[in-house]
Amino acid sequence: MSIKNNNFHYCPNCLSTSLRPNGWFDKGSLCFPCESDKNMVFTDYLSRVNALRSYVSELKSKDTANLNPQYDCVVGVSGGKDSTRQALWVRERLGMKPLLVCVTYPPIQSTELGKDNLTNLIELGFDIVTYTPAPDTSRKLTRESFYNFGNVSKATEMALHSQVPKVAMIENIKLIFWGDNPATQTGDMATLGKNVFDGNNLCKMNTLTDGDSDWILSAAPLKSQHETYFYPDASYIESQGINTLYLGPALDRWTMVDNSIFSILHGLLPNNKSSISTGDYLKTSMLDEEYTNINMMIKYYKFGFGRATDLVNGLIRDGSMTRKEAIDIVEEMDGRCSDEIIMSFCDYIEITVGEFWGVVNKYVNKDLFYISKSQRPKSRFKVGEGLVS
Amino acid sequence: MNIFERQGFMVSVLKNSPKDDDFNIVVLPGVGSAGSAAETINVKFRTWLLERAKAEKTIMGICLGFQLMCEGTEESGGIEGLGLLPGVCKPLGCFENTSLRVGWHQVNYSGLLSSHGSDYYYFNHAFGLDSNEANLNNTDYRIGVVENTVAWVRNQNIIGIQFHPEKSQIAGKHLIYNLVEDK
Amino acid sequence: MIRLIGSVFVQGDVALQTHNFDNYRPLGDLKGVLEIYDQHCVDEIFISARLDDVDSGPSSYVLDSLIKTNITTPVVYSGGIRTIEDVRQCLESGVERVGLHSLLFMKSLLMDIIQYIGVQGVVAVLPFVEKKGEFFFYDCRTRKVSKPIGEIIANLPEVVELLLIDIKADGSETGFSWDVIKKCGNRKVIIQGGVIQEVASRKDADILENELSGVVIENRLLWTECATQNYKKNIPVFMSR
Amino acid sequence: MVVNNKMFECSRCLYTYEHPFGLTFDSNGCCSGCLIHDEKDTLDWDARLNELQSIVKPYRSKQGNHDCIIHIDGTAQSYYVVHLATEVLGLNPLLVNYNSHFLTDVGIKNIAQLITRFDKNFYQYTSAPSDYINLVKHSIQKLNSVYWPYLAGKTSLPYRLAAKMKIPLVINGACQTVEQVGMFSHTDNIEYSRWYRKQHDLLGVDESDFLTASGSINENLFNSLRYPDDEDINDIGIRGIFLSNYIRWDPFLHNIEMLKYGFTPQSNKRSFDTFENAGCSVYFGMHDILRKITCGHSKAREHLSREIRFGRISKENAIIYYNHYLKMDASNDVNSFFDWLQVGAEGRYWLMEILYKQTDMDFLFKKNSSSEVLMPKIFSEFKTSAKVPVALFKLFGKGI
Repeated sequence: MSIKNNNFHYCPNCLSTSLRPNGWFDKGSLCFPCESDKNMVFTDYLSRVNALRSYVSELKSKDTANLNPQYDCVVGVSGGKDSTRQALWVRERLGMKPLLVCVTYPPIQSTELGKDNLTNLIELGFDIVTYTPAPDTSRKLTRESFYNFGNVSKATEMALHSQVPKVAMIENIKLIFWGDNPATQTGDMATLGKNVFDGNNLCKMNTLTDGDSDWILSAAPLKSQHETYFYPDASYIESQGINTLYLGPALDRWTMVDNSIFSILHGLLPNNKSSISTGDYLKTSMLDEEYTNINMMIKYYKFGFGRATDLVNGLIRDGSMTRKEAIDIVEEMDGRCSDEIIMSFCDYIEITVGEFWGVVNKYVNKDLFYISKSQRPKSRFKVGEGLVS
Repeated sequence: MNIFERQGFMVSVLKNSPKDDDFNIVVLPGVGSAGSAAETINVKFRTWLLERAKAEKTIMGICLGFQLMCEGTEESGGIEGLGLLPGVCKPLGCFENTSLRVGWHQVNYSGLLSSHGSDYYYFNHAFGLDSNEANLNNTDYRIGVVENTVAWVRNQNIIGIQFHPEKSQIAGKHLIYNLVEDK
Repeated sequence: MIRLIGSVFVQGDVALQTHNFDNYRPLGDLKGVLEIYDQHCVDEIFISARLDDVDSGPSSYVLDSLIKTNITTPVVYSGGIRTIEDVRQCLESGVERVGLHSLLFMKSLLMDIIQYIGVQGVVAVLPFVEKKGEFFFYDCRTRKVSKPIGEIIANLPEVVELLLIDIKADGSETGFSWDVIKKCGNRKVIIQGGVIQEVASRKDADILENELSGVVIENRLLWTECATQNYKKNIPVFMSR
Repeated sequence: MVVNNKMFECSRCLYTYEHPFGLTFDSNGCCSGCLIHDEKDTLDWDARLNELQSIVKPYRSKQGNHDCIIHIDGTAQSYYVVHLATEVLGLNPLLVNYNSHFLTDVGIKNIAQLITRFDKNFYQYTSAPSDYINLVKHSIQKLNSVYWPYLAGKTSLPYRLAAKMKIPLVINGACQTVEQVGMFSHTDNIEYSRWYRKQHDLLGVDESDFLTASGSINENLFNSLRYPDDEDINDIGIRGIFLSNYIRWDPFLHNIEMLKYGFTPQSNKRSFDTFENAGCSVYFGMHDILRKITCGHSKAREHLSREIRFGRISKENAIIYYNHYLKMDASNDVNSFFDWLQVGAEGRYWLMEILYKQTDMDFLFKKNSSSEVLMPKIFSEFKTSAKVPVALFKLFGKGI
């Protein structure tokens, strides 16, 4: 995956790089999120809330036949900061009764902290269906997706997205809410739908599409094992009259920081590990398992930006941080992931640390990093500016 | 007849003719033999029921109650009925090839109820009204039959039912509910 | 069409399953049995009670249970009925027909009861035991066999419906002695005890309908989910309403 | 034999006429439970297993779909049922659980271990704690049971999912009415049904008549306790089979066997059996106390009767053990239950004193040190090795 040097450049406003999948922008021009932010002359979020309300009631009026009498909608949750905020917003602001659906990690991979946060969430007064894909199969697929895509959580993400609508069908609930619209939040163009709320194209989200599925079929031969990972056929979902909506567009200040504050105030327990070890500046992400931190690191090696960049970009756009301050944070945080986490992951999928770096190095962008065998790559670029020649 | 109560209707069981009659519907239940039931009715209720019928208020007889609304029945050595409905009930053997009808039969209730259709109801009787009785062909009377037997007969507010809606599970519940609601 | 009749046996204040009218198994609360029979639309329910005390009259447990439930399925009750007053009690509790057993031998009382309730309200309960081709009446209380069944039937009023119970086959799926039906002339007959398998397998449905008006299925209706509906669906002589 | 003396006790085991399922006795005063138990030594269990195999054959999936549903609760029996379904019957079950809210850390660990060890998908429904507590409160008032909501949930969830996911086979372990009181013969092949559920699992009250007019529960709540309609059941042909009818059921030995899958027994004061219902916070605590108060017997009587029938304990000794376990205190469990229920000290005393006519409050609420009774080795060794739960009433946990 080698690229021309001059293809790597920064958004002049935030710290997005041009290498984000489905997020290409020309040198000197703004990245998609900043662009859309700029063109968004004025966003009347309150009117968006009303728009969402009426859109929902319009959808509800469509079919009232054999609806679940107990629940109005499904909210896909992890127990983390975003889902805590989504669940409460749907109940209190939309006045709906949601059934929460959580696709959980295998017990061995999950953390007690995550379970405590999930408990805290439903103690706020929610019913929940928790679905745990066959744990050992899940472990095998984590290994596969790491080897095939340099992505430790591709499989588990697929399970998360594809099981929620299946549970909705089982429970006869026709409305599904997700938080962010990946298109507006991360510039994943493929999933833009009819309107800002429309998420019926979720099945197109890149983690769900790129690459064929043989790697899954080989590691999970039984139908009961692999069907967990495949998003139901879009036409089937439509035939079931199921609609998927994003809340993000209706929520002002829907940011990592705001969601963290909100959920902490509602009982969320933050990470007890240091940010340096997880690379998570806010200590409120990936609380239910910690291997995804590895993804953030690899993403950094692939595209030259990590989670800290995503965080500060948001802060820059809503004006609560200067690009200068942002650069310092990114310099310190991006790409962090402690050896402890990496070793635990290696034990989990039964490989050596050497093998681990061997795989990671395949995905490192050689134009952005110097690599040396079974060691952490070293950066060749200056955050916010570009390659140092 | 707690089936009526379960349908949400107010029910009072009359031991004697009431002073004032504000009932939407009066039901003559029907378990037992003519002899025993007839005397109660004749002694205690006859005049009141006849007045009520004249006042065009609804009276419904079920099984034996229905037979006693006819001119009479040959059961228990011959008994005079209220004469609210024509004909005399005879042993089934006289007009059917069986002398006892126990079990479920499909009956068309179009005309008994405002709605049209048919359903299965439970019969249990050895006497009954021959559907070929001449004076039933009078257009005032709408009837439903099983074989040659009158399953139900209705003349405006006078309703006779040979089968047991109160023993006919869901079908019976529906019938009773609609009978009281239609009136 | 032949009636599919669900049966339940009662002793003291528990519902029981019987095997050969002798070996009893607990079944729990009568109300629950009645309600599921009603919900699954059996054509009739046959409740027979064994009374500890001969003169106690009909089982108060049964009559109370009947009053408490809101079932609308016709009920045949048998057990402990000795007087017209007993019959009246039964009718008041919602019993549609009474099964008479010991009383069949008290001709005048029998006739009085028929006079009181009407002939359609009476079922002659005739448990029998087969001994070398002959069929003998079995007295449930004394547990002794007495007269030949044919003799007893001959003395009964023409129209009364008969319930023939094969004691040896009671509680089983098969084993009913079909020849006993020959003893019944052209009367209406209900049979119980090891009948269901034959009824299911008999091809000559019409013949079956001529000689039978009802079939009692003991115990089995409770052993599998929706058993009643499935019998009705799969056995043509039964009416699936 | 005619019995109407409530205290009448079986000549072989410890059961009395008052057993909630009902019990009959033969002319020797031997209870129907013991009589049916004798089948365990007379039936040809190989033939029975073959019959079971032929029953499940048509359901067995070719494409590796889920072909049956099993409700698991992390107890040793759920291990054994999953073991039979997968290893012996070659089925591919979907594991489901209706969260009892009564799990201990041991129970959570056992569930996590079970789904991991057998590598099966796991579907768990958990209702909001406030709603669930409300259900339990109504259940106590109506039925003197803390358990009805869980029983209603665990007996409806697998069948509701069977209907929605079109997986017609539901597999249950022991048929308690056969195992305990001999309500049916093993060869009757009794299967699960609406009647069975209401009569024997739900104390005669199902979700349709639990809520009285005065009940303060949102009726929608009962949707998650709903057993499917006859239409759904017939359309999909749902069957719930009991394995204990086809396999010589010996819970204690089977449960010990489950240690090989990593099952962890949980210590409990009020019985010697640390396997059955291990992982529950109330089963040998509040639930057992209420059982004793309202049904007149404690779980230990069932365990001991079972062991008498299997000939591992004599009736004489069983009586000694039983009297011992009756005296064992469950104060810790009882108190923590009321804490969970949010009923304070005065309230719990009132309930026990006024409602349940209890006099010995110290026994119920105060820790009282009582020595262990010496039992045959086979039991005592697991009694001591069992794990003491550190967390009660846990909803979720990592487990392993």
